[in-house]
Amino acid sequence: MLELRDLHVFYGNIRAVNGASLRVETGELVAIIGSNGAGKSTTLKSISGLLRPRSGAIVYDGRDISNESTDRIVALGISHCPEGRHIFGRLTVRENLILGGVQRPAAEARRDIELVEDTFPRLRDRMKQAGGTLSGGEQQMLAIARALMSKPRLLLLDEPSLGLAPIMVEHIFEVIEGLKRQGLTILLVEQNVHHALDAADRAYVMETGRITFEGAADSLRHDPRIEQSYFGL
Amino acid sequence: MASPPAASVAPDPSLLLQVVGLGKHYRGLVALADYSLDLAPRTIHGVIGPNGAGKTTLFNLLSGMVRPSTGAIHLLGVDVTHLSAYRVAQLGIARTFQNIRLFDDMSVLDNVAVAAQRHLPGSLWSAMMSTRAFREREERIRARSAELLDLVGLGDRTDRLARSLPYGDQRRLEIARAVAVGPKVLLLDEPSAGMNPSEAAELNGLIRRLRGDLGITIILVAHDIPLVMNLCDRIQVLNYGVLIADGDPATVRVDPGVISAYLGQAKHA
Amino acid sequence: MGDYFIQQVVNAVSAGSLYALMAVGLALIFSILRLINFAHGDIMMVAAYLVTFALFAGMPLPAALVFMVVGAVVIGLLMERIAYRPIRGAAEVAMLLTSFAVGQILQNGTLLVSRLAGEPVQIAFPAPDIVNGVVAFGAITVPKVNIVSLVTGAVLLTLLTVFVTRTRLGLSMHAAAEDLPAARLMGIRVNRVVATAFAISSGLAAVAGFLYASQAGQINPYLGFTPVLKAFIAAVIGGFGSLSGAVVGAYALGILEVIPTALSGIADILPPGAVPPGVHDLLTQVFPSSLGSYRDAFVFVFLILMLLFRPNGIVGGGGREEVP
Amino acid sequence: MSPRVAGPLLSILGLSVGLALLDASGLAFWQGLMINLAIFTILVVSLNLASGFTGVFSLGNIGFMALGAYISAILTLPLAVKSEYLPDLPSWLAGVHLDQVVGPLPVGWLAATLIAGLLVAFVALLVGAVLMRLSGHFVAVATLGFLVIVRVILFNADGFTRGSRTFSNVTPYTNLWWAWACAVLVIYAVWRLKRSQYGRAMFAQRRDRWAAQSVGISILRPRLLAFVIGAFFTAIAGSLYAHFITSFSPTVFYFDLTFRVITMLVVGGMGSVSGSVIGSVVVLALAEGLRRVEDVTLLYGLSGALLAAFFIAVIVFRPEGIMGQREISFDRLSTRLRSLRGGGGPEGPETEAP
Repeated sequence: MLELRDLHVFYGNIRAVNGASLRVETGELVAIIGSNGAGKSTTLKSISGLLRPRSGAIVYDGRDISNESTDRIVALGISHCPEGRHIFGRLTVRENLILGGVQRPAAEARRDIELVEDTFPRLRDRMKQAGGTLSGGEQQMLAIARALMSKPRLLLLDEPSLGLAPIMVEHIFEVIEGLKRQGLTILLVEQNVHHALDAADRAYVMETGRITFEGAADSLRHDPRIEQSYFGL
Repeated sequence: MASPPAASVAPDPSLLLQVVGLGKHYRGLVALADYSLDLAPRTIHGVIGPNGAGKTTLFNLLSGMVRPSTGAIHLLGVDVTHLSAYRVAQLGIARTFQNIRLFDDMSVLDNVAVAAQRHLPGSLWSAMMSTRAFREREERIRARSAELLDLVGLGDRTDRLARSLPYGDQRRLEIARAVAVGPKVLLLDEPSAGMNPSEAAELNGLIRRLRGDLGITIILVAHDIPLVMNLCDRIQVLNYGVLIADGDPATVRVDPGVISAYLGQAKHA
Repeated sequence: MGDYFIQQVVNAVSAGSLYALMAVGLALIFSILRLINFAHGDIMMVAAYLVTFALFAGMPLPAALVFMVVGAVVIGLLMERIAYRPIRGAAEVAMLLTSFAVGQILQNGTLLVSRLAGEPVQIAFPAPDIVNGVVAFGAITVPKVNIVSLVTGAVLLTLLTVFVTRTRLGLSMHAAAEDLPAARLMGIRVNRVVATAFAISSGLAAVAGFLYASQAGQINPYLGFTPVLKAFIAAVIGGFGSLSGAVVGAYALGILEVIPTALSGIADILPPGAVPPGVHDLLTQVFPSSLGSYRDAFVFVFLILMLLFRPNGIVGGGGREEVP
Repeated sequence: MSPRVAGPLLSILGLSVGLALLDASGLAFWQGLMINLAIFTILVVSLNLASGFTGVFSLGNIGFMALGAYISAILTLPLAVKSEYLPDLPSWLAGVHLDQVVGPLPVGWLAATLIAGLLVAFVALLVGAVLMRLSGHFVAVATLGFLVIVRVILFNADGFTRGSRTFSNVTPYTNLWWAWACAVLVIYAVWRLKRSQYGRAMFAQRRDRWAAQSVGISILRPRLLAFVIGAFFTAIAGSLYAHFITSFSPTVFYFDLTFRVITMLVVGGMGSVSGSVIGSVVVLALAEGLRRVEDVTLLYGLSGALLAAFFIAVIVFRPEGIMGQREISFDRLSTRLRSLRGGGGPEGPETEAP
């Protein structure tokens, strides 16, 4: 479904991604793990068109989308739930959700808000509340719900557990696994290695802008190279 | 939040840097809480922790760029808690930045000279009229700057624009600039980020020389845990803005709390 | 005496309505692009010329007004497309200077066209009856244009509020202003949102230009300078970038401006014997009758104080601390 | 002699010969244009110091020019004219007449110019201590506010300025030589300042305020220094202008002039002293040329619109201006010339990094 070929991305003259290649098959949950500054978020940002790669290809459904604008990429069915949640704090929960479905017919999107309420019951009571007044965990749920409002075929999830209390992290991962069971393809960036490997089918390990190794999540779980990639020898 | 009682403890002038009960919160969000540190001269001190743990906040507080909500910072017994950032630098706490902040459109030499010049003040009139005294002073500033650039291995590119340097060189230039301030304490924020293994190895040697040859005390924040383990005399670990471990590298390395802070708790089946 | 003050309050409120129409347009653009569009005042000026020429050509008033608004919107869109889009995201000062240049083009262009049409630099504004003359309420007389400003201001600002809060395009605008990258991730077309903002802003400027010209009685290519400064001050007082702030700031400015005028020569307005002679002399000295002519200086000193001590305005809360 | 010394000396020699020829030629139009160029050059170089070096964009500098012009004009007015022309002056000022001339030296005027410069610098110190704390476009608009305040005061201080009426009877002291002597001095001082610790501090805090603070440089001090020195020089340009044009009113010192000077600065390059000189020449030439077209075709407004369009084109296509922050380097210029003469040799721009 998605394939990155030898992707290079720069911030100014700072190299952030240095020749990354990876694949995501339909229906898979693929995780990218690795320590901070490895280039994981940058990879997602180039898939969703927020950053232009300097070279390499991003192939989605057989076509290169590396030069498409973000609104086209959303229209093609890729939705990106960014690190740090980035919900619109001064808008209400409902308005945030409406914006998530901004490209779809209004009536259809409005019906979907009800579906989302079923998946995220905690948001139901807070529809009229400003997004900025939600707790961190609720904001993360809103961010995921909002990303789902565009009816994506591929969801890019960036650090959904960041800064959340352990109990909330558990809950978020239950939601993610639920989405996977419904057949959604997900590319997950996560620094919480244990949770990521529990949820994922396969995982890529990224270090200083490169994919250093990959494998099935089960086989990676006890792989000493993972701890090594964080702590060194 | 009221200042904790700890802040009123009398400063100990024998310590180089003494931090008591330091905290910062933004609208209820705690970035750093009750951080303390007694730093002896000529140590290399490491601070690690996962993303968002409060490491950069700590550096911003120590360098005076962010006002603390609680606590106090004393440098050689002098209270620097509420001084402006440039005063803190003048008194002897210099730093580098996680996302390199050079003076991009100035030459490599000028990047260092701008920090070195403070020790050789001159008059405005002599500068505008370019008197002999002015020219001699400029010569001394340039010589001192070139010396520091040699130290970090950039002696052969003094005339290049800072922005034209490769990433690893930019990091080293930033270190040279901070050293030119003449610091007692040097805060290094992710100095090895974006470096390749051989550059990182050189950096290791450079940091040791800063301490050994120049006698500068260093606080090091890094994600590169091997570097920290290798270099530091003592390591503190932050998570969610709170100190969760404090000790020598061998102890911290096997602390189960530290490992789970990085890798996350294993899920209970 | 009481009438005098009521009169001043009415002046303050109607001036506030006019400033609100302008300040909201300015704040709308600023909130999305971080651009202080100084050419906003020149859009007002161009609109005043458009309606003038339309009336000279014999168009009926409603048609002339529509022509004016449409013309201003078209010019606003062209301005965005040609001058502002290429420098989107540039340094804020570069954007500000560009807007000055755009203003110069509009001024000189208008001068050129007006000269070619055989008109003098200064034209008497053909204010229609609806904004011409005064209405008397007892001892108080209020210029009609003030009443029209008040009503138009209320209606347009209400419509704008409905648009911004109830439509998806309006919400998109809000989203783009709050967090541009996140707005892009929603699939919002930023170019469309920006164009809409310029269209609305220019339309509001056109209406403000008509009212401003009716009040002034005369138009010339340079009339936009003072009002755009006022609109800017209003926006700063309220808290730049927030629409409600701009409205609050506009009325605050209206009141603020009246103060020096109201106080100038106040000693002479007081009925004889109302205060002891000593106080009378003091008032004469502190508030001389020439005080009113220092109004603009007074307002700018206030602006500078606001920028220094409350840069987020009276509506905005404590701003986020800047961190390296 | 090294090209670094010889270059500037030769330039000054060339300028002097040119001025002498022009002075002898009796071409009044060209003489006037050259005086204008000198005044604009001072204005642009000063604005460059205050804004280009520090990144704090000031739109209020023309206010300093206005103050300089009025102060020196009032101070130099001969007694006879003064009592009749400005009858409401307070007594301490009414008796001052700096109109003494010793030999070829108008010492009274020179003293008045210096006094104007110092007074304006003091005003700038007060204003700057408040405004230089702001940043970005807010400081631009706040300084514009200062310009408006100066204008309101000039209009209302009838006793000193004759209000909105034209202030005339100013003695025409300014000539080619004085104008260019001042211009060369200002260019030299600002050029030296750029390469000093003061200049480095200004550029450093412009580029990155956090990095600057991290090496012990305050934000306020370099900004304030640049603002005050810039105001001093701008006031001198004001005095030159007043004694060149000999009659003026407050309307001159307003937004159009501000915008003209900014155009010159941006076209030349913010941060480059030689760029400011080039920008002044280019824009003044362009404006003069377009004005002639306007006079012939009677398309009034054309020149202003085209100049503004040119300005936008520069910002869009070459935002760093002609020179960016670089300076003309006589060293490289001479190497280039030598290599041209010798044939071949390394090609390279005759500029050096700041």
